[in-house]
Amino acid sequence: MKRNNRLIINLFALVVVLLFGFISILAVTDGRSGLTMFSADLQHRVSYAFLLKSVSHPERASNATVEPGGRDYEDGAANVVTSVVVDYRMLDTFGEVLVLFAAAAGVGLLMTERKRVVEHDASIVVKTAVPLVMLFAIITGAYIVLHGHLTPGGGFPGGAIIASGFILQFLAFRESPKRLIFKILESLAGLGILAVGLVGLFVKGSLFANFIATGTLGATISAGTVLIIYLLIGIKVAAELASISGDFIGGEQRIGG
Amino acid sequence: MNQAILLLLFPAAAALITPAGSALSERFGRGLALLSYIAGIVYGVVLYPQIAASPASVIVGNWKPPYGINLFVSPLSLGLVLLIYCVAIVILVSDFASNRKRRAQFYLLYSLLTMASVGLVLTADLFNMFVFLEIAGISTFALVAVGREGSGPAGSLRYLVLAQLTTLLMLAGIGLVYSATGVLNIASLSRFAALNPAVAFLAGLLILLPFFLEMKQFPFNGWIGGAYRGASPAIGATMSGLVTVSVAMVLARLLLTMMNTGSAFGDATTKIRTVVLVLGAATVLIGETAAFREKEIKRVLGYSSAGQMGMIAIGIAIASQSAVRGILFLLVSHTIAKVLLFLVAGTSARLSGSDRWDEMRGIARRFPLLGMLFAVGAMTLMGIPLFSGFWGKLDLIRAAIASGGLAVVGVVAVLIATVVEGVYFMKIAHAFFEAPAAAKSAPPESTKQHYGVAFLAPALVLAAATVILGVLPGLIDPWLSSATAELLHPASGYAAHIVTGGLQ
Amino acid sequence: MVTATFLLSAFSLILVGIFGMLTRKNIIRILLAVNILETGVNLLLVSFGYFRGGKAPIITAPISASNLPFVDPLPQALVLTSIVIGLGTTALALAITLRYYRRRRTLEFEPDEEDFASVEGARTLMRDSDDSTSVTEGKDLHPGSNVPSDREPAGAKERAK
Amino acid sequence: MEIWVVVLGVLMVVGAIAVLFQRSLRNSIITFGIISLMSALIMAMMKAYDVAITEASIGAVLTTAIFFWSLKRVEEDGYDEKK
Amino acid sequence: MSLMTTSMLSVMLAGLLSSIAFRKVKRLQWVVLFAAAVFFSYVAVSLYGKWGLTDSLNLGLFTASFTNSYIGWLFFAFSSGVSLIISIFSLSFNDKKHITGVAPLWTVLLAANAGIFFAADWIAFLVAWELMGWTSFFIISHGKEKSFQAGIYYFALSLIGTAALLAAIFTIQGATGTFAIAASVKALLALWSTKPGLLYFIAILLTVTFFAKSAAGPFYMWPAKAHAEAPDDFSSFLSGIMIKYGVYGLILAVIPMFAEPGTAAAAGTAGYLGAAVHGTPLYLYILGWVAAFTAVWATILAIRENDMKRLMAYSTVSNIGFIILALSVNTAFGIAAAIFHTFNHMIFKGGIFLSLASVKFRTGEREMHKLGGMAYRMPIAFFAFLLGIIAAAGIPPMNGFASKWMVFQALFSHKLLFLMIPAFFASTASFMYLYRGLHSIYLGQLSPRFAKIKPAPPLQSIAMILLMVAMYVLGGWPGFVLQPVNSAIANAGFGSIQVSLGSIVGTTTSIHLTVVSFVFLFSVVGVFVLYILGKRRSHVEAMDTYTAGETPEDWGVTPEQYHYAYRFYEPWEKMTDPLVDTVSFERWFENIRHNFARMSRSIARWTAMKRPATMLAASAVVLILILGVLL
Repeated sequence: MKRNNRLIINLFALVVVLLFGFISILAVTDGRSGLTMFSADLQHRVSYAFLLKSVSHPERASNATVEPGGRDYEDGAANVVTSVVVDYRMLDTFGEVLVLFAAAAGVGLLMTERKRVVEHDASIVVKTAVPLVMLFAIITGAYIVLHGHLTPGGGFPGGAIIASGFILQFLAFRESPKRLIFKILESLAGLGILAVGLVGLFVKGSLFANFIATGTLGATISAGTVLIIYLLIGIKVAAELASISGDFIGGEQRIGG
Repeated sequence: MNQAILLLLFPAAAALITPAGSALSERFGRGLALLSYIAGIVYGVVLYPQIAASPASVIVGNWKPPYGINLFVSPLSLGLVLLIYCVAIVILVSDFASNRKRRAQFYLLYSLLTMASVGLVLTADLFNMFVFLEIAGISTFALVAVGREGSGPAGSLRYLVLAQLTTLLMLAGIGLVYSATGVLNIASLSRFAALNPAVAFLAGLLILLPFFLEMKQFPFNGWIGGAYRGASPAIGATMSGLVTVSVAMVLARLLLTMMNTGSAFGDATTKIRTVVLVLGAATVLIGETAAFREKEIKRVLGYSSAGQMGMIAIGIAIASQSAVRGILFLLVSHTIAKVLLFLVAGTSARLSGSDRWDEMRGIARRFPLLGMLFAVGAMTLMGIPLFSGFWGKLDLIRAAIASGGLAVVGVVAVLIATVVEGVYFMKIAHAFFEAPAAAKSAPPESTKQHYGVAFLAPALVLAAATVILGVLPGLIDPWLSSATAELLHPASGYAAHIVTGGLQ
Repeated sequence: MVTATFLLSAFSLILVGIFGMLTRKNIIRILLAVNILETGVNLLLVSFGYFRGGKAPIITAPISASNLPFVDPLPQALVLTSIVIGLGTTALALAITLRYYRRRRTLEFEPDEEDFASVEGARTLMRDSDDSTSVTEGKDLHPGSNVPSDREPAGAKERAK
Repeated sequence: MEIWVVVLGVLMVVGAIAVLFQRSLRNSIITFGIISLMSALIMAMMKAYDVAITEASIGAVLTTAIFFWSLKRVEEDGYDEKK
Repeated sequence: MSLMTTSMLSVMLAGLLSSIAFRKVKRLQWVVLFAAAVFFSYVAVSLYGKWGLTDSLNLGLFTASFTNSYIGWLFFAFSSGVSLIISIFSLSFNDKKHITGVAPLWTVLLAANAGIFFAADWIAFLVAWELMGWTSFFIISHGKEKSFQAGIYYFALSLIGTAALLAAIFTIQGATGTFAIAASVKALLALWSTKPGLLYFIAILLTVTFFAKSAAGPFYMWPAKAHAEAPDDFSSFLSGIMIKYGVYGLILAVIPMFAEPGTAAAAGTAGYLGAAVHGTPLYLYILGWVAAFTAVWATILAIRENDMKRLMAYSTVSNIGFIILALSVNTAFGIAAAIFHTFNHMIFKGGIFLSLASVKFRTGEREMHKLGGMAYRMPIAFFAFLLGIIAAAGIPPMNGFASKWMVFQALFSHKLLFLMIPAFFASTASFMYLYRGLHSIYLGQLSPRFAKIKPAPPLQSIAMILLMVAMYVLGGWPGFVLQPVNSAIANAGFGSIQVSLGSIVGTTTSIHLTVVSFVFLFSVVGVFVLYILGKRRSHVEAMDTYTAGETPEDWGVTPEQYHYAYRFYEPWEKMTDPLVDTVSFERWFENIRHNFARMSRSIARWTAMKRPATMLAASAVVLILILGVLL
């Protein structure tokens, strides 16, 4: 009876899903006039101006040229994705940071203090290997963070990698991570991001406006605030992911909140 | 004028400071949150005159729309932002009366929720809207989950699953719109070349889904019962008072400004509006019906707010001058009344030790003010003269009958709902005032305790507000008319203010 | 062709995710389905930004309006955001799930008891679990002790159905 | 390369279905991790390197890990998926 | 801001303030109520003659405007007079033992009363109407479990009425473009040629509203509950005044919609063009039948009642039937008759309920068979009741006779003989229940329980005496009311009738009521003299007569069962049982409510099930998509 019931539900859901897919495909391949999927090619998207770094003067985009080594573009990141994430659509990224922040806080609020059940101690190999791995991870993460404006990567994956180093350390050694340090770190990093934005607001008249010379495209120290913000994001993300994982792994002392 | 973005940043800053600050003292979070809201109110009030003179499009990072993200600060949005802040203050203060030992993260999340609601009201970019929606969602899930020991997580999970489904579909819809038009900006979409009708319908519907969910529209309101049972009264008040303001505003923005004939959505608009109208009518009926037999007071309020949101959806779908004016009025009065009712519900639950209204009999005999406040709130929702709900309902019904057609279904639904709502609210009010029988005497330990000033002050303020609005609805008429004009005539106001040149 | 494949795989992932959310009972599985759905949506967005023969949007050679051999960077930025958001949501959802399990001793959505318990006299005390004191009294960890006593009628009713 | 795209896409869908229908939660979680790795690969094919890295580090590793940890905690609290 | 608006607002404010200020000393609240009634009577006096005085209140989104129309003023004046008398009564009724906290609400209700009669546009009317609705609800269910059942019943019906009113108002506004009552009705009259369907729709909506309020037709059952459970002094207000709002509404909006061509009401428009029966518009003819049914049905039910307040409530309903019957004739004479009977009913039913209230005040009993012989202890209450039922039964020389005579004359005028049969039946059968009340409560043997009760307190007696005087005077000199009424209906364009101070000229014959009343007066005086001169007869205590000294308690028989009033009309009840069982709107409404509750339960339960929420959402999306994309 019950099993047969489940079968019916599955079939119904299957029908629903297939209908959904069918209708959606029908909709996007509809023959009537008007813009359809992909009817906007690169020239007709906002990214056109992003790629040519001519957002402040979109009318000049058609005859603008961008080359490595060029100076003082409106945005100095060679990696256009980074320039979109951290510069052109910075408010989204700020919100994203806040989402992660909220998630960390929520997990901290919901997770209750609890001692891990430990079957046996970690082996000597692990104990010796982990610090090295951790160091390696942190260095890699830092590299990814700091080159976010030149090469793929940036604050989020870099932060995640740094966090994974810390996670390894939690797993290997049972000493509880310093929650307070993480808290203060994420607070300060977040406030730093906000501060950069506010400086932009009061110096350049708009939040997150780039108030530092963007320098030469492709240089390590370039792209103005992008570098700073990505660094702060890296720190914040690392701290948050570490504290979230710490909460899940358990065995730590709750401090503060 | 770009400083206006500070409206958004006050609570964000408060939230960011909290973790470090709470290391110093437990009280830190609450004080900071309240402080930031007050700062927001002060700044908004200071800002209002010049905004009323000329609405401002706040750009971020000096990237002008449609390329960059921008917020639109107009009398409409600024007024609602002020409303949100006031409601947030009221709720936090009254929550202090019920539970003095909140942890810092609670206030952190609450500040984030407030910020997200403000952002939803202000933003003029689709993806940015999605981000704010997610912030609001995540903080709401967490806050609901820490509500009541037993049913908090259950309700929160039901809510979360549905919400994730809808928000992710919305993201797909946004992607579809972007790949078809190449812009994400609402204003430029509102005067873009027309999409293919089918694509427009698909994308428009997908984008509207999460707002249906947050507005508890019919097929998406399976979560109400669980979430409202689980949530603590303060969070219930937030869900149906604070979040709904921004969500209803966004729905109006999308459905009236972004989707009108002449916008990218072209002819699909009428179809989408029909869908919204039908769903709204169904929601009104089903919400009120579900509330009719409900014994748990918070859920009664939750279902009734589903009904009210249905009315607002109907008004938005009708999209005529007086309809929009009516629903804006209805929105304001519903927020005031529903928050008031939740405060009363929480307090009487605390005093009677149960959150079922049939076990609160005679509580108003011991605390007469409690009963009076409940009656005021209930009659505001029922739309009874001398209380503010009446005028909004009047305008809405007039608009619906005037527009005729399918809207008449909405009228019938609203009228039936009024009767049902009246009956169950009066049932509860009477149960409050009823002379307690010997059997149902109140638990002895609760006879001594009393509602503190932390409950009384905000509740009285709200009651005064609804009565004043009910007697002199003309007070907010200038605001209403400007807001209505902004929503209904985007080409002249909204789009013209935001998009200067750019892709077409 | 390639784009079509991208789109199709992404889209079918979305469908599978929805199917999972609709049919699975185990909460952790439902959350996995949510994540699948999210992966699908991300793929969809990225493939919306993909152009045949486009290069990664990193400026290594001079470009101008005439030669823009790039894929669209904007959807990638959006997806970057949505991935992180997804992580946050998942973490929170799992935390809630753990709390749910500690109360209900099950990983499945159950019908709300109080809806099925008899209307009269089912007295539910308001308890705000969110006090500064640690929530973990031993009772919560051991099944049976404080597991809501109002579950039996629900279970019975459910089985009867 | 197109053939690889097709193969990966099919594999992902199959894996997704497997995630839903496998009997043990542990396997489903592992399968999910593999899926998101594959999606990272596809994103790399779509020249979205940033996304690929992020998906690989956050989507694949961390999400899967969190799923694992919570499954572990539930099991320590006495959850048994057999019954 | 003229006296109309200011008086309403100030009284409303006074009521709200008194609720807060005098929470501890409730007596003062009643004093405030009395003051409000006095004030309104003064307003009524000072507004006399200032017809057409208008006044509007700008509320920003809408404006509510008021005017002092002649008919409205008449209703207002009478209602304030009666409520003044009732408030005098209440002053002494609400002593330590019987006090209730409803006075502030009642004060607000007085303001709403004024608002209804002064309203010049639909918005003002609606506001006053709703105000009246919820205040009276709170008064009726004054925090008692049982009375709440009655109250919520009343409130649900009046909410239905209000919903219909809302729909009607905005339909009217859409059709005519104005909110002003008189103007919109005029404009509607012009539409008979183009869209009669719309007009019938509006008429039906308005009729539902006003019937629901004045308990006509299918809504006959709320007064019995509400009157029985309301505070005793309030039920006389309820039955005397509030139930007449529906009548006023009919006169205000529904009847004019059917003005015949050529009458002053139809001036400037074609007037009603639809079908007519005996010169009565079809719709009104149907209303007339509904009213006749109401009168008969209420009479049948009243005869079955043993609870004195319920009995009188049903008698009120049957009188409402008479009034609407007279209205439905749609002639000047009929409308005059209706208004006159309305005012008479205010007076005598107010008197009857006041006397019942003072009986209950002393004895605390509502079942009639437990009472008896009250005439010996409470003479003034007895006389109030006696004259009241004489009036209610339409026997000269009381005022009820004049108005009932007019009603029948009105029916004659259009040869509506088939409508007169139920009317006659109702009017004749009303003797049965009225006499039952008189006999069971006041005559017969005084039950030993109440051997020592005191007569009604002075203030109550004063109130009752005032009403008695009014009954007699209006019975002998109807002109006092009929002449103003005549000019009022002429003013409203219904034409006019011929009345003098003492005589009425009907359609078939004319009657000189002063003579009648003097004849009756002298004969009553003569009988009384004979009674005085005749030899005294000894008074026998109860029970002594037929228990031969035994104590019936020994056989487990209570003294009440020896009272004649126990199962007074048993054969009648047996006779009508099948009828009452088959035709019970009450049960039908109850079924609706019950099914609705079940539906609500199942919805709430269903959303809390395991999966359906998500499932439903997804499938709904698909459905919508299919509808939107394919179609």
